[in-house]
Amino acid sequence: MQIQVRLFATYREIVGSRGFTWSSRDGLSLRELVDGVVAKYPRLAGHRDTMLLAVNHDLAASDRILQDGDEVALLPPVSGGAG
Amino acid sequence: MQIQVRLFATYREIVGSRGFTWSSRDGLSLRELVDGVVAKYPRLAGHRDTMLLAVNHDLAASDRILQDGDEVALLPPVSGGAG
Amino acid sequence: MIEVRRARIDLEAVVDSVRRDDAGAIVLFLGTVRSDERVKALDYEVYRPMAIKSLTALGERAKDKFGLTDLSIVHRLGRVPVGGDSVAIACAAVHRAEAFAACAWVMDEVKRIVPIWKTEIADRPDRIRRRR
Amino acid sequence: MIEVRRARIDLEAVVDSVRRDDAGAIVLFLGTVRSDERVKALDYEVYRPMAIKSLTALGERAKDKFGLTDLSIVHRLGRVPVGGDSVAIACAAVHRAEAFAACAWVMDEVKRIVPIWKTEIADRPDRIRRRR
Repeated sequence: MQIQVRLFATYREIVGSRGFTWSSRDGLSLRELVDGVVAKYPRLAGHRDTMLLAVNHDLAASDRILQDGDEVALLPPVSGGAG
Repeated sequence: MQIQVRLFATYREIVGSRGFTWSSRDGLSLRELVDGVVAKYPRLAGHRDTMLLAVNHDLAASDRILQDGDEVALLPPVSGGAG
Repeated sequence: MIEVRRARIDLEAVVDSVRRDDAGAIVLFLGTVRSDERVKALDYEVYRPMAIKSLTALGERAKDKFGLTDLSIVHRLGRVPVGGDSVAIACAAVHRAEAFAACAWVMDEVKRIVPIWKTEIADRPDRIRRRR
Repeated sequence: MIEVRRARIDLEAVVDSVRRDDAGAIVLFLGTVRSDERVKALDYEVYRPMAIKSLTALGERAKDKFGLTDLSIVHRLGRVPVGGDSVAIACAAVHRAEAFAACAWVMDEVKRIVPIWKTEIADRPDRIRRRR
Protein backbone atom coordinates (compact mmCIF):
# COMPACT_ATOMS: atom_id res chain seq x y z
CA MET A 1 0.00 0.00 0.00
CA GLN A 2 0.99 3.67 -0.37
CA ILE A 3 1.09 6.24 2.46
CA GLN A 4 1.48 9.98 1.86
CA VAL A 5 3.92 11.39 4.44
CA ARG A 6 3.87 15.16 5.19
CA LEU A 7 6.63 17.05 7.00
CA PHE A 8 6.56 20.52 8.57
CA ALA A 9 8.90 23.18 9.95
CA THR A 10 12.03 21.62 11.53
CA TYR A 11 11.28 18.15 10.12
CA ARG A 12 10.82 19.56 6.62
CA GLU A 13 14.21 21.25 6.93
CA ILE A 14 15.93 18.12 8.26
CA VAL A 15 14.55 15.92 5.50
CA GLY A 16 14.82 18.65 2.87
CA SER A 17 11.34 17.94 1.54
CA ARG A 18 7.67 18.69 2.29
CA GLY A 19 6.89 14.99 2.06
CA PHE A 20 7.02 11.80 0.06
CA THR A 21 5.13 8.62 -0.70
CA TRP A 22 6.00 5.62 1.49
CA SER A 23 5.36 2.15 0.08
CA SER A 24 4.86 -0.77 2.46
CA ARG A 25 3.10 -4.05 3.16
CA ASP A 26 -0.51 -3.92 4.36
CA GLY A 27 -1.21 -3.70 8.11
CA LEU A 28 1.63 -1.25 8.87
CA SER A 29 1.16 0.62 12.15
CA LEU A 30 1.86 4.33 12.54
CA ARG A 31 4.75 3.50 14.90
CA GLU A 32 6.30 1.18 12.30
CA LEU A 33 6.01 3.89 9.66
CA VAL A 34 7.76 6.42 11.91
CA ASP A 35 10.47 3.83 12.72
CA GLY A 36 11.06 3.43 9.00
CA VAL A 37 11.16 7.18 8.33
CA VAL A 38 13.54 7.80 11.26
CA ALA A 39 15.80 4.96 10.08
CA LYS A 40 15.99 6.63 6.68
CA TYR A 41 16.52 10.15 8.14
CA PRO A 42 18.47 9.55 11.39
CA ARG A 43 18.57 13.29 12.25
CA LEU A 44 14.83 12.99 13.09
CA ALA A 45 15.64 10.53 15.92
CA GLY A 46 16.28 13.23 18.52
CA HIS A 47 12.79 14.64 17.85
CA ARG A 48 10.76 11.47 18.45
CA ASP A 49 9.82 12.35 22.06
CA THR A 50 8.13 15.61 21.08
CA MET A 51 6.77 14.50 17.69
CA LEU A 52 2.99 14.58 17.22
CA LEU A 53 1.40 12.31 14.65
CA ALA A 54 -1.70 12.90 12.56
CA VAL A 55 -3.55 10.63 10.17
CA ASN A 56 -5.91 12.27 7.68
CA HIS A 57 -5.82 15.61 9.61
CA ASP A 58 -6.57 14.18 13.05
CA LEU A 59 -4.08 13.40 15.80
CA ALA A 60 -3.54 9.64 16.01
CA ALA A 61 -1.99 7.19 18.46
CA SER A 62 1.07 5.27 17.30
CA ASP A 63 -0.68 1.89 17.37
CA ARG A 64 -3.04 3.08 14.63
CA ILE A 65 -3.05 0.64 11.69
CA LEU A 66 -2.65 2.54 8.44
CA GLN A 67 -4.74 2.13 5.29
CA ASP A 68 -3.73 2.53 1.68
CA GLY A 69 -3.92 6.23 0.72
CA ASP A 70 -3.70 7.57 4.29
CA GLU A 71 -2.04 10.98 4.76
CA VAL A 72 0.34 10.84 7.72
CA ALA A 73 1.81 14.09 9.09
CA LEU A 74 4.85 14.31 11.36
CA LEU A 75 4.31 17.47 13.43
CA PRO A 76 6.91 19.34 15.50
CA PRO A 77 5.58 21.07 18.64
CA VAL A 78 3.21 23.80 17.43
CA SER A 79 3.85 27.52 17.97
CA GLY A 80 0.95 29.54 16.60
CA GLY A 81 0.04 33.00 17.84
CA ALA A 82 2.48 35.86 18.17
CA GLY A 83 5.00 36.82 20.85
CA MET B 1 -20.91 82.76 48.29
CA GLN B 2 -22.25 81.03 45.19
CA ILE B 3 -22.14 77.28 44.50
CA GLN B 4 -22.96 75.75 41.11
CA VAL B 5 -25.08 72.64 41.65
CA ARG B 6 -25.25 70.01 38.86
CA LEU B 7 -27.87 67.25 38.65
CA PHE B 8 -27.89 64.09 36.53
CA ALA B 9 -30.20 61.29 35.38
CA THR B 10 -32.89 60.52 38.02
CA TYR B 11 -32.05 63.62 40.08
CA ARG B 12 -32.29 65.86 37.03
CA GLU B 13 -35.73 64.40 36.32
CA ILE B 14 -36.91 64.80 39.93
CA VAL B 15 -35.79 68.42 40.14
CA GLY B 16 -36.74 69.17 36.53
CA SER B 17 -33.44 70.95 35.86
CA ARG B 18 -29.79 70.26 35.01
CA GLY B 19 -28.71 72.47 37.87
CA PHE B 20 -28.85 75.84 39.57
CA THR B 21 -26.83 78.34 41.56
CA TRP B 22 -27.05 78.02 45.35
CA SER B 23 -26.33 81.11 47.44
CA SER B 24 -25.19 80.69 51.02
CA ARG B 25 -23.03 82.01 53.85
CA ASP B 26 -19.30 81.22 53.76
CA GLY B 27 -18.04 78.00 55.39
CA LEU B 28 -20.92 75.82 54.19
CA SER B 29 -20.11 72.10 54.21
CA LEU B 30 -21.08 69.74 51.43
CA ARG B 31 -23.46 67.95 53.83
CA GLU B 32 -25.19 71.24 54.68
CA LEU B 33 -25.58 72.04 51.00
CA VAL B 34 -27.18 68.64 50.31
CA ASP B 35 -29.46 69.10 53.36
CA GLY B 36 -30.60 72.41 51.88
CA VAL B 37 -31.16 70.98 48.39
CA VAL B 38 -33.09 67.97 49.76
CA ALA B 39 -35.21 70.26 51.92
CA LYS B 40 -36.11 72.23 48.81
CA TYR B 41 -36.72 69.09 46.67
CA PRO B 42 -38.07 66.50 49.15
CA ARG B 43 -38.40 63.80 46.48
CA LEU B 44 -34.58 63.56 46.55
CA ALA B 45 -34.69 62.41 50.20
CA GLY B 46 -35.14 58.70 49.36
CA HIS B 47 -31.95 58.84 47.26
CA ARG B 48 -29.56 60.18 49.90
CA ASP B 49 -28.15 56.78 50.86
CA THR B 50 -26.95 56.00 47.33
CA MET B 51 -26.06 59.56 46.30
CA LEU B 52 -22.42 60.24 45.36
CA LEU B 53 -21.05 63.75 45.69
CA ALA B 54 -18.40 65.47 43.62
CA VAL B 55 -16.75 68.85 44.01
CA ASN B 56 -14.99 70.30 40.97
CA HIS B 57 -15.11 66.91 39.15
CA ASP B 58 -13.68 64.82 42.00
CA LEU B 59 -15.59 62.67 44.47
CA ALA B 60 -15.73 64.43 47.84
CA ALA B 61 -16.62 63.54 51.42
CA SER B 62 -19.63 65.26 52.94
CA ASP B 63 -17.58 67.17 55.55
CA ARG B 64 -15.81 69.05 52.76
CA ILE B 65 -16.04 72.84 53.28
CA LEU B 66 -17.15 74.54 50.07
CA GLN B 67 -15.56 77.58 48.47
CA ASP B 68 -17.16 80.33 46.43
CA GLY B 69 -17.50 79.19 42.81
CA ASP B 70 -17.26 75.44 43.53
CA GLU B 71 -19.13 73.10 41.19
CA VAL B 72 -20.99 70.47 43.20
CA ALA B 73 -22.52 67.47 41.41
CA LEU B 74 -25.17 65.17 42.89
CA LEU B 75 -24.61 61.80 41.22
CA PRO B 76 -27.01 58.86 41.13
CA PRO B 77 -25.36 55.41 41.07
CA VAL B 78 -23.49 55.19 37.76
CA SER B 79 -24.39 52.73 35.02
CA GLY B 80 -21.94 53.04 32.13
CA GLY B 81 -21.18 50.25 29.70
CA ALA B 82 -23.78 48.22 27.86
CA GLY B 83 -25.93 45.22 28.88
CA MET C 1 -7.07 57.82 23.68
CA ILE C 2 -9.67 58.78 26.29
CA GLU C 3 -12.90 59.92 24.69
CA VAL C 4 -16.60 60.44 25.32
CA ARG C 5 -18.30 60.89 21.98
CA ARG C 6 -21.66 61.13 20.31
CA ALA C 7 -20.52 59.54 17.03
CA ARG C 8 -20.13 55.84 16.33
CA ILE C 9 -16.93 54.24 17.71
CA ASP C 10 -14.27 53.50 15.07
CA LEU C 11 -12.80 50.17 16.23
CA GLU C 12 -9.84 50.28 13.90
CA ALA C 13 -8.90 53.72 15.27
CA VAL C 14 -9.23 52.54 18.88
CA VAL C 15 -7.01 49.50 18.25
CA ASP C 16 -4.48 51.55 16.26
CA SER C 17 -4.26 54.05 19.13
CA VAL C 18 -2.65 51.38 21.37
CA ARG C 19 -0.38 49.72 18.80
CA ARG C 20 3.31 49.80 19.62
CA ASP C 21 6.13 47.59 18.38
CA ASP C 22 6.92 46.39 21.88
CA ALA C 23 3.38 45.05 22.48
CA GLY C 24 2.66 41.42 21.64
CA ALA C 25 -1.02 41.39 22.64
CA ILE C 26 -3.98 43.70 22.26
CA VAL C 27 -7.34 42.97 23.88
CA LEU C 28 -10.33 45.00 22.74
CA PHE C 29 -13.55 44.89 24.73
CA LEU C 30 -16.80 46.12 23.17
CA GLY C 31 -19.95 46.60 25.19
CA THR C 32 -22.87 46.43 22.79
CA VAL C 33 -26.55 47.23 23.28
CA ARG C 34 -28.34 43.91 23.65
CA SER C 35 -31.81 43.42 22.26
CA ASP C 36 -34.66 42.99 24.65
CA GLU C 37 -38.31 42.66 23.71
CA ARG C 38 -38.99 46.12 25.07
CA VAL C 39 -35.83 48.05 24.19
CA LYS C 40 -34.78 49.60 20.92
CA ALA C 41 -31.90 51.77 22.16
CA LEU C 42 -30.02 53.05 25.19
CA ASP C 43 -29.52 56.71 25.90
CA TYR C 44 -26.29 57.70 27.68
CA GLU C 45 -26.00 60.79 29.85
CA VAL C 46 -22.48 61.82 30.85
CA TYR C 47 -21.03 64.36 33.28
CA ARG C 48 -18.35 65.06 30.74
CA PRO C 49 -15.52 66.87 32.56
CA MET C 50 -15.67 64.47 35.51
CA ALA C 51 -15.99 61.45 33.22
CA ILE C 52 -12.89 62.46 31.23
CA LYS C 53 -10.96 63.09 34.46
CA SER C 54 -12.11 59.78 35.92
CA LEU C 55 -11.37 57.76 32.73
CA THR C 56 -7.92 59.36 32.44
CA ALA C 57 -7.07 58.49 36.05
CA LEU C 58 -8.45 54.98 35.56
CA GLY C 59 -6.28 54.51 32.48
CA GLU C 60 -3.16 55.56 34.39
CA ARG C 61 -4.02 53.21 37.28
CA ALA C 62 -4.52 50.32 34.85
CA LYS C 63 -1.20 50.96 33.08
CA ASP C 64 0.62 50.90 36.44
CA LYS C 65 -1.27 47.96 37.92
CA PHE C 66 -0.92 45.66 34.89
CA GLY C 67 2.20 47.07 33.22
CA LEU C 68 0.36 47.90 30.00
CA THR C 69 2.23 49.45 27.11
CA ASP C 70 -0.89 51.51 26.30
CA LEU C 71 -4.65 51.74 26.82
CA SER C 72 -7.64 53.53 25.26
CA ILE C 73 -11.20 53.99 26.48
CA VAL C 74 -14.00 55.40 24.33
CA HIS C 75 -17.57 55.70 25.62
CA ARG C 76 -20.65 56.79 23.70
CA LEU C 77 -22.92 59.62 24.74
CA GLY C 78 -26.54 59.98 23.60
CA ARG C 79 -28.60 57.41 21.73
CA VAL C 80 -27.08 53.99 20.87
CA PRO C 81 -29.35 51.55 19.00
CA VAL C 82 -29.57 47.79 19.62
CA GLY C 83 -26.42 46.18 18.21
CA GLY C 84 -24.40 49.40 18.56
CA ASP C 85 -21.20 49.73 20.58
CA SER C 86 -21.54 51.74 23.81
CA VAL C 87 -18.00 51.40 25.01
CA ALA C 88 -14.65 50.25 23.64
CA ILE C 89 -11.61 49.49 25.80
CA ALA C 90 -8.30 48.52 24.19
CA CYS C 91 -5.37 47.28 26.29
CA ALA C 92 -1.94 46.51 24.86
CA ALA C 93 0.77 44.62 26.73
CA VAL C 94 3.92 42.66 26.11
CA HIS C 95 2.09 39.42 26.98
CA ARG C 96 -1.57 38.51 26.70
CA ALA C 97 -2.36 37.64 30.34
CA GLU C 98 -1.88 41.27 31.41
CA ALA C 99 -3.90 42.61 28.48
CA PHE C 100 -6.87 40.33 29.29
CA ALA C 101 -6.77 41.03 33.03
CA ALA C 102 -6.47 44.79 32.56
CA CYS C 103 -9.30 45.01 30.03
CA ALA C 104 -11.74 43.13 32.30
CA TRP C 105 -10.69 45.20 35.32
CA VAL C 106 -11.06 48.53 33.49
CA MET C 107 -14.58 47.64 32.34
CA ASP C 108 -15.58 46.77 35.93
CA GLU C 109 -14.17 50.11 37.09
CA VAL C 110 -15.94 52.07 34.34
CA LYS C 111 -19.26 50.64 35.55
CA ARG C 112 -18.38 51.37 39.16
CA ILE C 113 -16.96 54.88 39.21
CA VAL C 114 -17.34 56.82 35.94
CA PRO C 115 -20.27 59.31 35.95
CA ILE C 116 -22.26 57.88 33.05
CA TRP C 117 -25.92 56.88 33.27
CA LYS C 118 -28.07 54.98 30.82
CA THR C 119 -31.78 55.07 30.16
CA GLU C 120 -33.62 52.42 28.15
CA ILE C 121 -35.51 53.76 25.18
CA ALA C 122 -38.55 51.52 24.77
CA ASP C 123 -40.22 50.44 21.56
CA ARG C 124 -43.24 52.23 23.06
CA PRO C 125 -42.54 55.72 24.43
CA ASP C 126 -44.65 55.13 27.58
CA ARG C 127 -42.23 52.44 28.69
CA ILE C 128 -38.95 54.34 29.14
CA ARG C 129 -37.10 53.20 32.23
CA ARG C 130 -33.67 53.60 33.73
CA ARG C 131 -31.40 50.56 33.66
CA ARG C 132 -28.41 49.84 35.89
CA MET D 1 -15.49 32.76 10.63
CA ILE D 2 -12.60 30.30 10.74
CA GLU D 3 -9.77 31.33 8.44
CA VAL D 4 -6.09 30.86 7.73
CA ARG D 5 -4.99 33.60 5.37
CA ARG D 6 -1.97 35.17 3.77
CA ALA D 7 -3.51 38.68 3.61
CA ARG D 8 -3.67 41.22 6.42
CA ILE D 9 -6.45 40.59 9.00
CA ASP D 10 -9.43 42.98 8.69
CA LEU D 11 -10.39 43.64 12.34
CA GLU D 12 -13.70 45.26 11.54
CA ALA D 13 -14.71 42.21 9.49
CA VAL D 14 -13.68 39.82 12.28
CA VAL D 15 -15.69 41.77 14.87
CA ASP D 16 -18.68 42.12 12.54
CA SER D 17 -18.66 38.36 11.94
CA VAL D 18 -19.64 37.74 15.59
CA ARG D 19 -22.13 40.60 16.05
CA ARG D 20 -25.63 39.53 17.00
CA ASP D 21 -28.39 41.50 18.69
CA ASP D 22 -28.50 39.11 21.63
CA ALA D 23 -24.81 39.63 22.48
CA GLY D 24 -23.90 42.32 24.99
CA ALA D 25 -20.13 41.83 24.94
CA ILE D 26 -17.48 41.18 22.31
CA VAL D 27 -13.85 40.52 23.21
CA LEU D 28 -11.28 40.66 20.42
CA PHE D 29 -7.79 39.34 21.01
CA LEU D 30 -4.96 40.30 18.66
CA GLY D 31 -1.59 38.62 18.78
CA THR D 32 0.91 41.01 17.21
CA VAL D 33 4.54 40.50 16.21
CA ARG D 34 6.66 42.13 18.88
CA SER D 35 9.89 43.88 18.03
CA ASP D 36 13.13 42.35 19.17
CA GLU D 37 16.59 43.61 18.38
CA ARG D 38 17.18 40.68 16.04
CA VAL D 39 13.77 40.14 14.47
CA LYS D 40 12.08 41.98 11.66
CA ALA D 41 9.22 39.52 10.94
CA LEU D 42 7.75 36.13 11.73
CA ASP D 43 7.05 33.54 9.09
CA TYR D 44 4.10 31.21 9.70
CA GLU D 45 3.88 27.73 8.25
CA VAL D 46 0.50 26.01 8.46
CA TYR D 47 -0.73 22.47 7.80
CA ARG D 48 -3.85 24.00 6.35
CA PRO D 49 -6.50 21.23 6.21
CA MET D 50 -5.66 20.04 9.71
CA ALA D 51 -5.46 23.61 11.05
CA ILE D 52 -8.91 24.45 9.67
CA LYS D 53 -10.35 21.23 11.11
CA SER D 54 -8.69 21.87 14.46
CA LEU D 55 -9.75 25.56 14.64
CA THR D 56 -13.32 24.65 13.71
CA ALA D 57 -13.51 21.98 16.43
CA LEU D 58 -11.92 24.39 18.92
CA GLY D 59 -14.52 27.03 18.08
CA GLU D 60 -17.35 24.59 18.69
CA ARG D 61 -15.84 23.48 22.01
CA ALA D 62 -15.49 27.12 23.11
CA LYS D 63 -19.10 27.94 22.22
CA ASP D 64 -20.33 24.99 24.28
CA LYS D 65 -17.97 25.50 27.20
CA PHE D 66 -18.61 29.23 27.64
CA GLY D 67 -22.08 29.61 26.10
CA LEU D 68 -20.86 32.04 23.45
CA THR D 69 -23.31 33.49 20.96
CA ASP D 70 -20.56 33.38 18.30
CA LEU D 71 -16.81 33.13 17.76
CA SER D 72 -14.28 33.77 14.96
CA ILE D 73 -10.63 32.82 14.63
CA VAL D 74 -8.35 34.13 11.88
CA HIS D 75 -4.65 33.22 11.72
CA ARG D 76 -2.04 34.54 9.33
CA LEU D 77 0.11 32.37 7.12
CA GLY D 78 3.46 33.47 5.62
CA ARG D 79 5.41 36.60 6.49
CA VAL D 80 4.08 39.00 9.19
CA PRO D 81 6.22 42.07 9.92
CA VAL D 82 6.87 43.56 13.37
CA GLY D 83 3.67 45.31 14.51
CA GLY D 84 1.46 43.13 12.29
CA ASP D 85 -1.39 40.96 13.59
CA SER D 86 -0.70 37.21 13.49
CA VAL D 87 -3.96 36.03 14.96
CA ALA D 88 -7.36 37.51 15.77
CA ILE D 89 -9.93 35.82 18.01
CA ALA D 90 -13.36 37.39 18.54
CA CYS D 91 -15.78 36.01 21.14
CA ALA D 92 -19.33 37.31 21.61
CA ALA D 93 -21.51 36.50 24.61
CA VAL D 94 -24.53 37.79 26.46
CA HIS D 95 -22.29 38.95 29.33
CA ARG D 96 -18.65 39.99 29.35
CA ALA D 97 -17.20 37.47 31.83
CA GLU D 98 -17.83 34.59 29.41
CA ALA D 99 -16.45 36.52 26.44
CA PHE D 100 -13.18 37.33 28.29
CA ALA D 101 -12.74 33.80 29.64
CA ALA D 102 -13.46 32.17 26.28
CA CYS D 103 -11.11 34.44 24.33
CA ALA D 104 -8.17 33.75 26.68
CA TRP D 105 -8.89 30.00 26.65
CA VAL D 106 -9.13 29.82 22.86
CA MET D 107 -5.77 31.58 22.45
CA ASP D 108 -4.13 29.10 24.86
CA GLU D 109 -5.61 26.21 22.87
CA VAL D 110 -4.49 27.66 19.52
CA LYS D 111 -0.91 27.70 20.81
CA ARG D 112 -1.27 24.19 22.21
CA ILE D 113 -2.95 22.13 19.49
CA VAL D 114 -3.28 23.90 16.12
CA PRO D 115 -0.62 22.84 13.55
CA ILE D 116 1.00 26.21 12.94
CA TRP D 117 4.72 26.93 13.30
CA LYS D 118 6.58 30.19 13.28
CA THR D 119 10.12 31.05 12.29
CA GLU D 120 11.85 34.30 13.18
CA ILE D 121 13.11 36.27 10.22
CA ALA D 122 16.21 38.07 11.38
CA ASP D 123 17.48 41.46 10.36
CA ARG D 124 20.55 39.50 9.21
CA PRO D 125 19.78 36.41 7.10
CA ASP D 126 22.42 34.28 8.88
CA ARG D 127 20.43 34.60 12.11
CA ILE D 128 17.11 32.93 11.23
CA ARG D 129 15.89 30.77 14.09
CA ARG D 130 12.72 29.02 15.06
CA ARG D 131 10.73 30.52 17.93
CA ARG D 132 8.23 28.70 20.15
